Amino acid sequence: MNLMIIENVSKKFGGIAALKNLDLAVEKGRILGVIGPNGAGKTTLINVITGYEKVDAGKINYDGKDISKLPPHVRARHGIVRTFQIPRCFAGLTVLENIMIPVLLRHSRGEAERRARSIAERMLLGDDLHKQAETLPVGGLKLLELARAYAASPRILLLDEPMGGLSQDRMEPIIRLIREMREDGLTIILVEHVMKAVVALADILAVLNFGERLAHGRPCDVMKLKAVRDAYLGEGHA
Amino acid sequence: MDYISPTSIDARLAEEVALSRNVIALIIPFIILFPVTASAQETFRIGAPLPMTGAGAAFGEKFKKAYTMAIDEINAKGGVNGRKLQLVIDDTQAQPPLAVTSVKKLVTSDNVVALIGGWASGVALAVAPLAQELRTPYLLDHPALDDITRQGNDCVFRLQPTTGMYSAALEDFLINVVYERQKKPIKAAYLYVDNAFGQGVAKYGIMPFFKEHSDRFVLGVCEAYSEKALDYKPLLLKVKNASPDVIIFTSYLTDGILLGKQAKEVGLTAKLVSGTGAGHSMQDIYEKSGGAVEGYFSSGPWHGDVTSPAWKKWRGDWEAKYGYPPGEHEIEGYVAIQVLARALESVKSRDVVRQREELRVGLKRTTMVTIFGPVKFENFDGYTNQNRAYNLTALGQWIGGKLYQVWPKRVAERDPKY
Amino acid sequence: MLLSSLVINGLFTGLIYGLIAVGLTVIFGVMRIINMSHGDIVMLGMYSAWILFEKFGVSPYVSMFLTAPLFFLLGSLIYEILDPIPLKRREMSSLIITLGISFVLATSAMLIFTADYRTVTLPYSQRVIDILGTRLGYPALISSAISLVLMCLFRLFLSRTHIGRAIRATAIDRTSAALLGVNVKRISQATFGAGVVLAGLAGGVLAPIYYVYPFVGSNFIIKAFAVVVLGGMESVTGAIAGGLILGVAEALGGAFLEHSLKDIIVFVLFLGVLFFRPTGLFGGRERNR
Amino acid sequence: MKRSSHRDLVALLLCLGVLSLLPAVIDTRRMPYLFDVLFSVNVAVLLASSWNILGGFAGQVSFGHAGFAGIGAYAVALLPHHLQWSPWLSLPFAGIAAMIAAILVGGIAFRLRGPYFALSTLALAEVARLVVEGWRSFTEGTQGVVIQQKPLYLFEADGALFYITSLWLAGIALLAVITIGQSKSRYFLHAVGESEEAASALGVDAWRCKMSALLPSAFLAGMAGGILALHTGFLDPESAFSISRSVEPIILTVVGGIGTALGPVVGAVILVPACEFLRSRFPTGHLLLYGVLLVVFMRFMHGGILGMVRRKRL
Repeated sequence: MNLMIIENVSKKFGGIAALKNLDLAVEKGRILGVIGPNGAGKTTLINVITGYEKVDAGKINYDGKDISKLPPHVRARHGIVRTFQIPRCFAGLTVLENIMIPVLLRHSRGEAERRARSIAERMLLGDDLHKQAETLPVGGLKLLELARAYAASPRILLLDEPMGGLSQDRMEPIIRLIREMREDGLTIILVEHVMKAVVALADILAVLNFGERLAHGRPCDVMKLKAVRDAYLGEGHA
Repeated sequence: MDYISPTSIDARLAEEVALSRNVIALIIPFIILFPVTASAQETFRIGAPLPMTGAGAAFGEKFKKAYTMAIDEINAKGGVNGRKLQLVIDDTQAQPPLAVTSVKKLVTSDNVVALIGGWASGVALAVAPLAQELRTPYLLDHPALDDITRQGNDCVFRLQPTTGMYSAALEDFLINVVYERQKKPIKAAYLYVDNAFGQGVAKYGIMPFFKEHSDRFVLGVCEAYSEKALDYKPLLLKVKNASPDVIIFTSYLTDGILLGKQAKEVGLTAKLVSGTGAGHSMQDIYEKSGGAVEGYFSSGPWHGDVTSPAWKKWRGDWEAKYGYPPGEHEIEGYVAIQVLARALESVKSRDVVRQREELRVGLKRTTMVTIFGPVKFENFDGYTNQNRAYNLTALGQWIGGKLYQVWPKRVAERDPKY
Repeated sequence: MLLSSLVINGLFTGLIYGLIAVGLTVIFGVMRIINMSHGDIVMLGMYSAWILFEKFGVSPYVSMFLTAPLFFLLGSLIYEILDPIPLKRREMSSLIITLGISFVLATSAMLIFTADYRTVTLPYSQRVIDILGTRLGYPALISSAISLVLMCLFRLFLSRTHIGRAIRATAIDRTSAALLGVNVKRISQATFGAGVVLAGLAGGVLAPIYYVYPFVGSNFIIKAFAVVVLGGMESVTGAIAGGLILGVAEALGGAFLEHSLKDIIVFVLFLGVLFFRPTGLFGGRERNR
Repeated sequence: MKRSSHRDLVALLLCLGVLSLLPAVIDTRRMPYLFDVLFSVNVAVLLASSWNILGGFAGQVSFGHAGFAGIGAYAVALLPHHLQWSPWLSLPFAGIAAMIAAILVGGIAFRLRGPYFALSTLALAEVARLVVEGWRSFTEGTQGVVIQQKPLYLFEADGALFYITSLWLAGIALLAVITIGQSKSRYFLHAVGESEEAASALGVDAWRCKMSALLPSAFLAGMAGGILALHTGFLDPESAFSISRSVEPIILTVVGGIGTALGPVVGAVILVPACEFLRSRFPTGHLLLYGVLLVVFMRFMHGGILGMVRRKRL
């Protein structure tokens, strides 16, 4: 069953099309990997799904309902939660408090703190609970971004390059965490540049180019397509 | 709840409470000791809430000079009843809320026997009821808005005419000379500065006049303008478009300068252009507009017979002391101190509260002639303690860089160029 | 006829508004500092023009360039005060510091020059030229023309010279600029200096057409903010456009509304622009925090 | 959590109670100047705390609090003027009027971020001033309105009454600050202030959150303007909406420590008497000294006085 169906969505910025008649669907409990060269419309896709940009045309169906008119925080409350490519921690709050923010929307403070702690432990932030968030290194910030999103009790999680800018050994735990989330039944849309990670994680892979869907299918199949190799992998993988 | 994270907001709040408690505890003794009570005084202190900083500072400075000169002269002659006068200035920045605090400080902490000045009408409106409440005589020497002496405050005295009187000489001239010569309805335009002074002159002076004489005068463009604008040309173009015979301005100094210059620039002329005192009677307007106001009239409070020897001598003294010729502010301030000094002669007690009451009675009884005319505070037509004796305005004209009195005829220095 | 005169007038005044605002824009763009002392530096520019004119008879249009180095020095000194403050705190701290500097400058001017109003009356101050049926005084014309030239030169300086490009790089991203070998502190200091010089030049341009007194700065500061925001906070072109729009709006407002209410048009226009373009006319998309 | 908020409340009430007794110890009639300075401190605490709810907690720096204060002041001046009410009874309407204006301000300015927000609030305050100046038949325009400080039934409108009223208003402001400071919403406000996008991605309704800070902030600012106008007894648009009234709470809050709950109190208690002292001692030069004081202060204490609390933590 598809949890989210994107139908014929278009989005233009000042005459330049960022998304062009895009169709995509994610099945419940699966990971959809989205790849594409810079400017292919990946982040725009996340923005459109989470409500940060309004669609010019098309529909976004979530759990059977069209959500394309709802503001971001309402979508988030319905379980559509995103992360940002550049981590946006709440400076001035501790790591624990950062994670508490979404939990506080639903629970009392004591309960929120308890839950946030357990999420932090799980997300490998247990040692940094009382550090000021802005003092974390990049890797920590990426983890915090993920932990905070997870704390918002998502049904579908949209990850914008969760591994961007990380070294190999720092990626491993994140890959493991994402896989665990999937095993918990979470649906995930993963936008990522790091090929290895996407191939390792995604159930279905979509390739965007100039806002259009270039290919769609099982990762191993998609990677074999010539068009994909030309458009995206050309330099990096040749 | 059993644990509070050490950097959580609550913990921080607790620390803040502790820290601010210490800081405040440290400060409080200073605040309590703050107002210094003046020692028993051998002088008469006169409190002047004036704008010494901010946009009105130039005028605060003028009054400070005028008061200082008068007080120095009186003290040189031994003061009043053997006591010297002493001026205490407090900066109001021309802001009524600050003026209120200033006055409380002057009255209760500096123990002044009288209040003087205030410059702006808004300040005086706030100070007057307070002076009344504190039973301290307040002598106004410049704030002109009519309402100030219409509140029945017996501690509030006003030396100079009110805004409603400013334009009297001009109105007289318009009817008796301008209309008589043309013999058909005259088109007029009126621009006034949008502040208490401008609104006052418009409301109590110019507008009622044009309403009353609508058979002879047609008031076309009639607008309040903002005081600090950079460009008045749009406004002046609008006036030019209506091609009036008579243009009247009610302006302060800076706006008056720009209006004069820019009227030249857009080529705005009329048979008669007149200001209503204030900016247009100040020497500065001629020099700083580069002579653009040559030929302008100005109808304002009469500041004495400028041809009299006493006036000329005073003018000479002023120029010798400060290096520039005095204008309306300077003479108002100077005379105000003389009036206070005269009234202080009847003050005999040593207790400041009683001194104030004696001074109030003394002011009420004062009848004197100063260099700019007679002074007597009277109650009439809803005014209280308003000096009526010189309820007279004169029309001046800028001719060759000097403002000559040209109307009414009996005080004219020369004939108007019209 | 009246309309064309109003628009022409508005455009000429707008150029001067633009110049007043450019300095504010460039300082904000590069350092995210709102320089509250900007108006007072304009005031200093006017006083220096006045004093050189009174004492030595130097035309403000000449003296403004002679004193420019002093203003650069002043700007660099102010920056020295701000520099040690950590970036995260700088936005608010610098607001208070520049405000303090504004008090210091205005009061010092009062103690030095007294509170009297001063004007510069040039020999040709009453000469008038006719442009398309609109009469303009020589000083107004020259001031506007110099403003335009200065703004264009500054624009070219930013896009064509090495330092200019370094300034723009710093404005876009401090960290990356530093990585590319830009000495960010130097560039910031130079930018602050440049912003202050522009304010001083604006003072020189204003001196012959306005009056000066120690607290005159507050007359411009709100308008300057309006121009900066209209244009988009970081863009020099935006400041020019914002100035022109403000000038014309004010001229039309002053003629068709009551003059004292003309600013309502200005601010409603201002809010209207922001409503549709939340980052001003020429502002980019917001930078991520 | 409950216990600590309880304790703070008791401490606050105790403080207010003790300070309320001051007029019984010191005769206000003999020292009205002292009570005026204390009144100014109270109003400054009120205004700065109100600013702090929006600017400090929610990170929305406003340059337009003079607008709210001015509208509140005009409510106090015009209700008695047109309806012959007691000015004291119209005081609560100062807050309500400012709050109504705030709904409008939120609608327009909350679309904007950072400096754009700040400067648009400045513009809105200017619009409010111009409307008051232009609507002469209703507001008396630039000529201003005289407010009769009619006695409040049993009391006289003297220094003690103003002192105690302003004290309790400041107390209410502190109560609001502490309540918000200890509630969940302070976390949301902080989050929205740091990054609106990130907060709404987690389900926080940023607009409502900002509005929930703006409304009490505007209410308190309106009350500050109202009581100040009542105290002055006269109101004109220039002083009611003067930009310095927008700037003052920013100075007090930043010097006291931005983002802290009690910074504005510390800032007001130190700076207001200092400023008054300088003004009364140096009528012409006081702004110079005040300016130097601000520069030196912020140069060496960037986080403000209470900012030290945080620095220690880092």
